Amino acid sequence: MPIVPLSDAIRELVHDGDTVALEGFTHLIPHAAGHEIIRQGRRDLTLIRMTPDVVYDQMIGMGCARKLVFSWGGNPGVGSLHRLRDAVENGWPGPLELEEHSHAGMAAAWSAGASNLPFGVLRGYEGGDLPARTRVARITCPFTGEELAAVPSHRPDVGIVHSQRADRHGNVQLWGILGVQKECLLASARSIVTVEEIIDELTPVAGAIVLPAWVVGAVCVVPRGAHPSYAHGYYDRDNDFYLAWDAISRDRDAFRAWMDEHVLAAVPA
Amino acid sequence: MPIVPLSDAIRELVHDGDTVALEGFTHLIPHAAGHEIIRQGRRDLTLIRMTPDVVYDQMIGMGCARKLVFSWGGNPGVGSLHRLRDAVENGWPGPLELEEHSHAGMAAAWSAGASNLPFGVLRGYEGGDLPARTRVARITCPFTGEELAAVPSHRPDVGIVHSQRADRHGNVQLWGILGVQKECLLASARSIVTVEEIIDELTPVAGAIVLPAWVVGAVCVVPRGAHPSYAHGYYDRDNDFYLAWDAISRDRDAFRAWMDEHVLAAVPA
Amino acid sequence: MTYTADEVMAVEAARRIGDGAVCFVGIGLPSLAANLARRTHAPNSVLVYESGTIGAKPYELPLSIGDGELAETADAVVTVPEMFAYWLQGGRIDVGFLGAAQIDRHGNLNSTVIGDYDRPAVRLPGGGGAPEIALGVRDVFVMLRHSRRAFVEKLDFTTSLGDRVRVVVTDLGVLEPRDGELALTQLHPGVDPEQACEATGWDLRLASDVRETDPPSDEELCALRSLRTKGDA
Amino acid sequence: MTYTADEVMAVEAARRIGDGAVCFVGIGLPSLAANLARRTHAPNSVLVYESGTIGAKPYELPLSIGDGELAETADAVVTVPEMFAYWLQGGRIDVGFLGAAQIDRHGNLNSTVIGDYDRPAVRLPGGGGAPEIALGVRDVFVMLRHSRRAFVEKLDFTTSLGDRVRVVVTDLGVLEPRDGELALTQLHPGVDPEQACEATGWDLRLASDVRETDPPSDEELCALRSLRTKGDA
Repeated sequence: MPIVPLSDAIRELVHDGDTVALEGFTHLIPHAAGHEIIRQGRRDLTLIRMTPDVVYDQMIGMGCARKLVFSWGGNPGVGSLHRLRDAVENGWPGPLELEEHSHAGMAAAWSAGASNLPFGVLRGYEGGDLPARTRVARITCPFTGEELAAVPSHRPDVGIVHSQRADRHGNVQLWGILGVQKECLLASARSIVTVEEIIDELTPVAGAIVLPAWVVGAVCVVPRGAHPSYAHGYYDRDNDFYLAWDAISRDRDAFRAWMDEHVLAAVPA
Repeated sequence: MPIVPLSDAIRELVHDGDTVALEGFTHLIPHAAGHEIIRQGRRDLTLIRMTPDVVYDQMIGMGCARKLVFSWGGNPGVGSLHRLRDAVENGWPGPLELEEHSHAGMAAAWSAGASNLPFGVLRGYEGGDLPARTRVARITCPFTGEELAAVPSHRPDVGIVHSQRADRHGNVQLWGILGVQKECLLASARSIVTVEEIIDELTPVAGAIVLPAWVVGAVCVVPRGAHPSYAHGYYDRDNDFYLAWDAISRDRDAFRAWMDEHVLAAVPA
Repeated sequence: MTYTADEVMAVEAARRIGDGAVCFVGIGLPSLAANLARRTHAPNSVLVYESGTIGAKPYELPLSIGDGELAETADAVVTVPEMFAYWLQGGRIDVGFLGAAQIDRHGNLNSTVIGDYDRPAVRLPGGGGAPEIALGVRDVFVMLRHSRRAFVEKLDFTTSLGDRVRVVVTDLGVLEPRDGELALTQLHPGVDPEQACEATGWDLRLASDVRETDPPSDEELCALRSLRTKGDA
Repeated sequence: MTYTADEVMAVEAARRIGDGAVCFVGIGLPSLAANLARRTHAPNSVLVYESGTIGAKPYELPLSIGDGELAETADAVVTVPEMFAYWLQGGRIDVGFLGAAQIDRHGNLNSTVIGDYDRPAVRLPGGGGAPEIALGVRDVFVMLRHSRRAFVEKLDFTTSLGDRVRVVVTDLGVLEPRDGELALTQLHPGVDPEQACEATGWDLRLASDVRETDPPSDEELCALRSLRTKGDA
């Protein structure tokens, strides 16, 4: 798939009922793609992400999600995600099933997914109440007899990430905090990468990774597509927005009004 | 351990009977460190490396090794390792036990070792005669019932790698073909890094990884310490030497004479 | 100089970080404490953030664990899977900081739910890195404001285990394991033991050698305040 | 133009690489064939070397799989564990090239030992990437000079399985699976069927539609020779 408008990519690649991951660890969170999914009214999605934050709060509050697979669902440095809480605590706008992991478990599940393995192995999920509430199994080392944890790998239908730039062939370059973006993209059956810009040729950048075009589904040019998250080298994290979101999202009506004005009425990228 | 002479590092950290890995995938092979191990007359080593090449041929021919754990033991682009063959085929200068894996198995064993896991999981070792000749087990996915291979992780006593440079604190920087050097170092109880040079401060290099000083054992300054292998950005691979090694190493006497002149009589770094 | 309860928490936690210690830090008070240690007595301590930055040296406190400055000033940036597999699980971290909504007398922590898991009164963010930090680092430091709501007889949910909790720094004092449970070992200046007991939901034992925390020095407070130019939840 | 047996092997293998194919290549003839394809009809084919270089575009043929030029011209360089886990095992490779010391009629390969494993007559380098390449790519291409020593009734050791072997290009012709075993489907110019049968250690079947290989064109030979300025074992 060549370089296409975001609205086309979401329309073609994201379907009702899909398992979808919009990944990002604070950095490069694909907000614009999440907004387009909301605009197109997708329903019954299973959302995967280690650190669901504002964009998942928005998708949940707008009724896109049936289930959330995650390890830490908060507004980083601020507090709660009120739409996520409202869904879990009060079933508004609908019930939200949770599959909850630790970061280490999610990271192992992403690596295993990218590796085409059905499970990942880690030292974890020992004691406490989490193991009884999630999908985890014990596995025995055939050489030492040690017991370890196994988590099912993530294999989403669609993986969506944001990155700094791509070349005209669709080779994607990404740097700064790398998170699990490569794993998310490689573990997914289909993928979308939104980028700040397209350039003629990718030049080397220290700390950068490149995802070749032939493992990338659609590439969509969406300047500031990560805002209020940030794109290292392009713009800073809008910390004020994350702080402001706390008040906007506490109230259902204020939330809907904000979404109407800033997302639903916005022009698709 | 601060920045020390190579001879001190080998004396203190490498003992007879140890399991030792001098890793490198064609690039950055720690030849100088291998030569110092030969000079110091270490015996009964278990050597681990994916691609044992000339320096392991030399160590085996000089009687340092009791066992070799490997996946491809040849002279890349040239042919056989004659000292390795002589040891396996004729027991000269002593018998050499083999534990043979595939590259995928070795890579998984290194990742697992660096991750402090007792085993690695992969799709492999299915059919053929290798599984019966090596350490591998079948493991069942607790979620899907699929059967996969498990390999015991590598946890050497000493891991030795070469890199381009370090700063005065011992932070190590390495770029170009990365191989399994990070995994080797992190999987090992003790470690030695030989470097081309020490600089005041590491500056960013595209594609480079940094191993912080606190996970590195000894750092030793050994310019051209990878020769006849190469150090990306410093000097090229001495392909002529690899071709020449074929003739030198075919004959036991020619081999000994070459080692006497070029290794045993050489001044330690 | 006068100081706040949060400041004495940060200062007291910072003091316990040895020079050269490798610290796995989260955002907020732990990040404040670890950065303070690095600016004062422990210049060689190493800050590792779970976002993948190793040896970060932020000039200002980050609001989030993935702020750009952490990557820019780090010795190395690794992927999140590598961070958890090679670095945390690899056993390379000396000190891990944890916060929580609830703690019990054994140092077990709850950061998952208040109330029943399936019908929670409050859905908290969840464990994040805590379950494996709690088992994978040498020493766990907990930072938590003292209240009966937080220091409870029984957790609503056990997110992480207390086996490696070495110290709990609160805004009233310090708790450390003694004879199998957390006991009060320090009181911050101006706090009396009754206040700490009153703010604890279990029958808090006092160590035989309870001492008063040294008040934050001017040097510590200046270093701390120079860090706090950005938000720190 | 005249040409050598190795050249016709390289040219014939190259022709079978579709444009855009992602090829996992080793050193020697496979590297030659894949680079030739990229220089002629398949400019968008992607060369992946197991040393971790993805999309390498060497100007000269590398002597070893880890030559510096591979990293310098690659779209991406990844670690070896990532290469085998995320890329090969990830199922992202279309074509994998393999060589060997021995092949049987089912395309099973031996690159481990000649003779008994414990007391080998010849200790070969070993499987390297072959066992998982043989099972992890879509199509396996084998390149092997034709001789009774190499094309054997029974392997001394089975290093990799033949399940995905789609074609065997030799210096005499081409073998492809037909009705459960490798049959001769092409003969290079000037080779007669008896020569191929004579050089095969099993009773080689001839496909009903055996055809003659198109001779290497001048364009193919020029492109090939311009690549061969460095050694290529």
